[in-house]
Amino acid sequence: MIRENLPALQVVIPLMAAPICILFKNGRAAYGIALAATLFAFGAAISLLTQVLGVGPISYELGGWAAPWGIEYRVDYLSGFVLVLVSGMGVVVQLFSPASIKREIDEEKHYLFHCAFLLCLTGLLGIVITGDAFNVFVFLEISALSSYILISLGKHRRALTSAYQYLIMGTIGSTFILIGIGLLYMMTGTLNMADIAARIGPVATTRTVLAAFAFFTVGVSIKMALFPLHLWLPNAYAYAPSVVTAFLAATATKVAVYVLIRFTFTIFGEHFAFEETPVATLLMPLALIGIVVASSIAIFQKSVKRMLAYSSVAQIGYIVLGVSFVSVTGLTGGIVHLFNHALMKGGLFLAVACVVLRIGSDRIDDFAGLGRRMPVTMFAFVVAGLSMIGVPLTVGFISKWFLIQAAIEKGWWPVAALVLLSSLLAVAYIWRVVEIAYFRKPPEGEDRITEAPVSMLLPMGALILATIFFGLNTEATAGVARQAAEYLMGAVR
Amino acid sequence: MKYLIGLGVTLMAVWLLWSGHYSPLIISFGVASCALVLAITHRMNVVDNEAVPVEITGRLLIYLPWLAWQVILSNLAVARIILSPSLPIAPRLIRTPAGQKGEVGRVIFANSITLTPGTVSLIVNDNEILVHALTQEAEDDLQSGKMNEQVIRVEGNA
Amino acid sequence: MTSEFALIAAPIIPLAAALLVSLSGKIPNLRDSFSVLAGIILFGTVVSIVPDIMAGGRPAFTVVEVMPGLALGFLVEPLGMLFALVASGLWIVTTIYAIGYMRGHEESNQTRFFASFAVAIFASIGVAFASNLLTLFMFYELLTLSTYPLVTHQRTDEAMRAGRVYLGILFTTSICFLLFAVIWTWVITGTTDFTPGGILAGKAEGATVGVLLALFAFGTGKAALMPFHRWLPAAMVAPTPVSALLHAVAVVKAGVFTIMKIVVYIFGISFLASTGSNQWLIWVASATIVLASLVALTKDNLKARLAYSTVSQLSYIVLGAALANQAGVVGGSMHIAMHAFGKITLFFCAGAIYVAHHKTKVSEMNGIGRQMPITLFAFLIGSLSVIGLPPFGGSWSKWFITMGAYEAEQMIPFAILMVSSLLNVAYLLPIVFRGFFLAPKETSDDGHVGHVSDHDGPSPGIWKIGALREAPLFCVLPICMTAFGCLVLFFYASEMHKMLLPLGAP
Amino acid sequence: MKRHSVLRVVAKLFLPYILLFALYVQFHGDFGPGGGFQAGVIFAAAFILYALIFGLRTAHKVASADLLRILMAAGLLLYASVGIVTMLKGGAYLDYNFLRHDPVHGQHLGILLVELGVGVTVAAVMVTIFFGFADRKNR
Amino acid sequence: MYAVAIVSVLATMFLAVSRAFAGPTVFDRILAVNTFGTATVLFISVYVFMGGRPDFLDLALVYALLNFIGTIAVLKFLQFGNLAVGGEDEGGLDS
Amino acid sequence: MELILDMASWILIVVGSVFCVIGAVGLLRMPDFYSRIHASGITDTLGAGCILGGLLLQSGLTLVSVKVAFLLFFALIASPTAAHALAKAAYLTGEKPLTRRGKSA
Amino acid sequence: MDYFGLYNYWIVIFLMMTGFYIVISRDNLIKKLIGLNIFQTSVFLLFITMGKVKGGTAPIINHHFDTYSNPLPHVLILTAIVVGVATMAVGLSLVVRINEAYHTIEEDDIHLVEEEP
Ligand code: NA
Ligand code: NA
Repeated sequence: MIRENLPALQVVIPLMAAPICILFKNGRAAYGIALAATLFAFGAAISLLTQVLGVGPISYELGGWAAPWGIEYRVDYLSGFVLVLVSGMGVVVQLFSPASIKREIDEEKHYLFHCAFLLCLTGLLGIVITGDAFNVFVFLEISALSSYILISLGKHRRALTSAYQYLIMGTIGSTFILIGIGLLYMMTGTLNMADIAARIGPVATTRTVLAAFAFFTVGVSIKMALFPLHLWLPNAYAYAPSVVTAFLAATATKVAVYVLIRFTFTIFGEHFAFEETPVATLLMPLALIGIVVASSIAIFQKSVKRMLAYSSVAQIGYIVLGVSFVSVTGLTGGIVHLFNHALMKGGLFLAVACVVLRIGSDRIDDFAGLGRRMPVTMFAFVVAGLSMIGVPLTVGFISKWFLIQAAIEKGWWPVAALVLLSSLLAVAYIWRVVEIAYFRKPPEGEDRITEAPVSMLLPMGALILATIFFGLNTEATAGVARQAAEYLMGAVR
Repeated sequence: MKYLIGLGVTLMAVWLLWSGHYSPLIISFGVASCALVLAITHRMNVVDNEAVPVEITGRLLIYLPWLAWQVILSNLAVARIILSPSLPIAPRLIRTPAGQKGEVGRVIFANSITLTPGTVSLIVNDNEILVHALTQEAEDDLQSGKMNEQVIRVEGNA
Repeated sequence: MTSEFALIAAPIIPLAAALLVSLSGKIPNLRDSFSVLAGIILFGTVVSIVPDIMAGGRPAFTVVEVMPGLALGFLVEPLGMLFALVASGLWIVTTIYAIGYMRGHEESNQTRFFASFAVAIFASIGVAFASNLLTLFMFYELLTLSTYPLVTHQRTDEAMRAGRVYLGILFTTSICFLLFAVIWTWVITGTTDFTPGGILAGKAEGATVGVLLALFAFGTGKAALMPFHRWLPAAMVAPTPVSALLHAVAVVKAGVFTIMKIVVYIFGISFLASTGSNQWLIWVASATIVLASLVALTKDNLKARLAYSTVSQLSYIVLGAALANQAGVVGGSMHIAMHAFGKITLFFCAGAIYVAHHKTKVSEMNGIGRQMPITLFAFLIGSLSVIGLPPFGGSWSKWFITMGAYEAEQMIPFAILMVSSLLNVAYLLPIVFRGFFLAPKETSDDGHVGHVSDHDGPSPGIWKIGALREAPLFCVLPICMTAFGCLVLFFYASEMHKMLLPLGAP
Repeated sequence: MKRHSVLRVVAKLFLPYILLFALYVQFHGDFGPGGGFQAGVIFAAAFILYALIFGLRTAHKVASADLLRILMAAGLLLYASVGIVTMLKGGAYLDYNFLRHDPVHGQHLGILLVELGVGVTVAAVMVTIFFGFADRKNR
Repeated sequence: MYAVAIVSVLATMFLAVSRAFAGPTVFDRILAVNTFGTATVLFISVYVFMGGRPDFLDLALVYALLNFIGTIAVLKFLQFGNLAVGGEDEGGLDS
Repeated sequence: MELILDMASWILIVVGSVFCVIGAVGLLRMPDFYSRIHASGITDTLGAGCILGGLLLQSGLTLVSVKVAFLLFFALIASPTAAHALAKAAYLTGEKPLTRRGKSA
Repeated sequence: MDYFGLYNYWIVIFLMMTGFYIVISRDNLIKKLIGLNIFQTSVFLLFITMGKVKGGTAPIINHHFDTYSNPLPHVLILTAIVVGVATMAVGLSLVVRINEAYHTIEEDDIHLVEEEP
């Protein structure tokens, strides 16, 4: 019973858990519920991915209606992979959260946090699992609305303005996406992605479909904070509660990228997307400029969260770059970096969350001497940071490897060179923190600072271990990513 | 109680008119809905003579056509003003006596005043209404007291 | 102990040492014994592999396969064997010396120092035994990272600045060029394994080979090929044992080792020579040899002078590799060891002089030989070996490199090698001359010249017997050992040559 | 000055019909363009009108925050549980055919319950949001 | 005929929007928005008849309702700065 | 009969449309807030009333017509109420009406 | 319907631009939200006026029973409206809290307040 309905339960369980959290209105009970639901989602995701790897893509008809009319949930290699990523990060963040939100969120709002978190998770999982274009929009909004709430829970009042700013940008983005979907519906008369893909052929060259693609691309670029549409992100990440930042950074923008990949490769088809439209000539330069500019801005930030936020903008550039190669290797690189970046950026933000818990600030200067005071946390930061730079043994290296391989395969030397150069920018901003944390004397009287509690260190440690593990064993990441890439590239032909 | 029953009957009638589906299921939904509405409005404490003017309904129905005619007339008058290039208005504030005994009556009077363009009721007091009138004619019409009397008649002796 | 076991044990030993050192930070004697002990065990372990290699064995061990054709693994071959021997052997002496130096100098953060030191050796062993480019690259970067705390040990603004230059150049070159070259190689050949005869033959041609070689050569910033040599003099702010480690033991040797290894096992010397792409590298190396020597002449600061000397000497090795023939490759490889012993002796001496007299400038060293005869005598031996005069090790390696240039009919580099030796004489021997034969200057007597020092009196452990004023025993002992090593290597050169000969096999 | 008689009387007059209209929309969802959402909005609108005219305190007496919270959650749960029940009965998620022996009845019931869940939730959420706004200055 | 109605309703909406922008007082704007709302209700009604989907009339009704309540709410907010006060004893719009 | 009803409904719709626009024009032309209320009243009463009345005739005696009737009923009560509330609020806030022409009261 | 079918796009585009313009040009946070709402509304309008979908399939849902029709566009608009309302609600509640925190809802003033300390 559970097994055959897993695709539905994947979304329904966290969705149901959210109102139960409200019902209890008690932080602790809500935590238990949220954790249980998240764990379930993780288990379901893993089970689904294993099924897909075994027997190929799964289709599930919601309400038992046949695909074009009813809503279809569809799990293929890519979505299975991203499902595992999102729910896995959910578990890590949930395990991490109690101690962190205790400091950063008012006690009476804890249940709200868990509720919004579950809704956000629901939305993200829904986006990934659904095979219905309009459903994507609905889930996109569920996750977006709950993330506005999550961000606004931050202690600083600027969390409010940041959430507001994000709301404006996010709504414009999703409205664009909605227009794109609506136009597609108009031209094909269906909302089922596979169905649209099958019917788009004869109308592909019409202006309406071009407009649909343009609207869609702009909208999703806002959602994933592709440079220069990233302006909402730094503030949102900087002022949100630390766990929220970690979760959003690891999942939300990633899922937006998923939507981009899904639509361009499954619905429009890479031929249309990259040859009929000027998207290719636009996406890659934007990605590259984004990588360089955002990384450079990151170097000059005073707040570590902000710095990492700008780094995220840059990293999205890498993922989009991978996609814009339109080759199996490039797409593999993009997909695998989507996963890898989630691990390391999640790890970095969790480390910052530990620091914020203890010193109540994320200013770089306040990190002085933390290398000794919070050795585990800072070690985690360093490892994840090295991964961000792309040092071997870490996942970051694997991503860069693929991206550069893709560039070399295509003979795009400057691109390869730029990717490598940008690693140096990463060195610069990561190293600033490391230098201060390890090599600068802490201010007087800061002896009370101790290591973060084990309940936070363990989930963070898990991410860091994953950062290294998947840097050594790439079968589960690059292997699946390649399968997904081949499937995506081949599915259209 | 009188009002509750009156409201219940009206609600059910309205439901049937709206619905158009007369299967037992839907009708039972209708009954349940009416009951729920009654319960809620009762809890809200809004079921009284003001909400359910059972006593005056009949006379109200006679008043309405007259009011409609007044509305048309005043509409024409104001429309003429709007369309004339010189915009011949002479706005003024006036007090007009309101002889109604009950709130409902006074409200009907005030709304009737507003409903006829050319006059707008501003403040409703116990025995008079402050009105903004657009022209001398509108003022004269109102001050003739016809509408006041008509509404008093609607109110009856209740 | 089988070679495979030794191969697995070799990296683990320094790693364990790093752990033990950090844990025993509160008890300095225990901590330092761990360091020394680990050094001895490691050296023993490495030596135990030698017979197998001499017999043609190639012990190997794969840790994990990251992607198909992309693994993390170890394999011992003659060149790596040599480098491992040098690194592990000199670790012992350097550790002993560092103990004396750090204690004599009452340095802070000694635990971190020795722990980083052990990690650096771990990385060096990893570089030495790497079985493929990926593994090599990884340990290469780890070596950079682990030596950063050493370079910036003083924590002064100057040190931090130097640290940034150090990281900046090494990371920039390795990430932008070396990594690029590694991935490119992989894309071309589908492998990164070091294979006798190279892997590029038949897969790459024309300009690609030249560009790849450039990427590898300049990507290996640790080889200090001009114009990417700046980090080396900058890193001189570090305490002297660190300089010794950088120059003689681990860092720069890892650089030239990498170039040598890539030339031999990735390009393959016959393939490289056949393409002619090595020509430009010969010229760059030759130019670096001369230019760096000239710069060294102008430096008054002793460590800076030695640093530029190193830049120059490293290019001998690169030149040997670039010649791409048997004599050049073997000679270059031998020079890794020969220069290591010579240069470490020189640095030890510089450090000893600093510890005992707080003198850093060549111009202040008049008459110092009278106070520190042992040290200065060792300095002389080291200088002679670096210059390449018998009966010291350096003479052999330089001989082979020169032969290589001759065989390759590279007459101008051949001439440069000759001239360069004269330049070596010019910047090294005057120091000895000053020390022994010139009268000390009045002003520089009481030791306030050293820019790092805030000591008023002599540091603890300084020998003072009459006019003698030598550095502590822990400093002097290693100096004697390495100076003696220069001599010993002269006589063991044939063994070394025999071991390295397979490198030149076509 | 006297109370605002016009608004009060008109509101009293309208309220029952607005509420009824909401329920009408709620239960005719499967025949026309109706459904839980609009019903919820209309229901909430009625309540908001009540609160605007008769004051927040009075409105709170009619529907307390706790009641709203429970309704909110209950509606969502109702929605989701219908799906769970269909699964328990062997169908796919929200496959109403499995709700009853007779599929037509099953669909009726399924849609009805789901819409009801949505309606209750939407109404509760809207009112809560309104209270959230209106109440803030008082805290 | 519907077209005539649609066009004039749209014209009405346009004029109302102009007044909303012109102001000058906030009450002018509210009035304009209210008129715009009435026009919208009419628009929906006519459009629904035109398209042959009179089911959608409910939409017009809902819109009218919301328009009314919205106007009251905004007025109250204007008068008191919030929506909290009001009612028989607190004197809201009722005062 | 059908034809007459149709005719009547069309006439109503056209008349309503005209009054709608007249009201809106007045909304623009009138010099102050209070006089604008009268203008908007035209749209709200005769404009809306006629158009909805026309639609009512169009739909004949069906369920649809019931809905239109309700809409009409609601509009005719809600609009004056809203207008009154607005005027009262303005008056209480101190918004001064123009009296006669151009002079303030 | 044809005479209307052509220029509905222009109305949609006009509304969209208006909304967008308000969002970017206004300082007042509430006005921005109103602009956003207009922006969204334009899309609903687009959907409503989209009319008959090209090649639209008759939405008979179940192969066994044709009891229910599936008015798809209607559902879309409706859902989109729900989303719009929810966005408004969250946005407004944010503005209320911003007003409490900064005592202003003018963006410029907020920036000023932020820069002070
Ligand atoms: Na991110
Ligand atoms: Na995000």
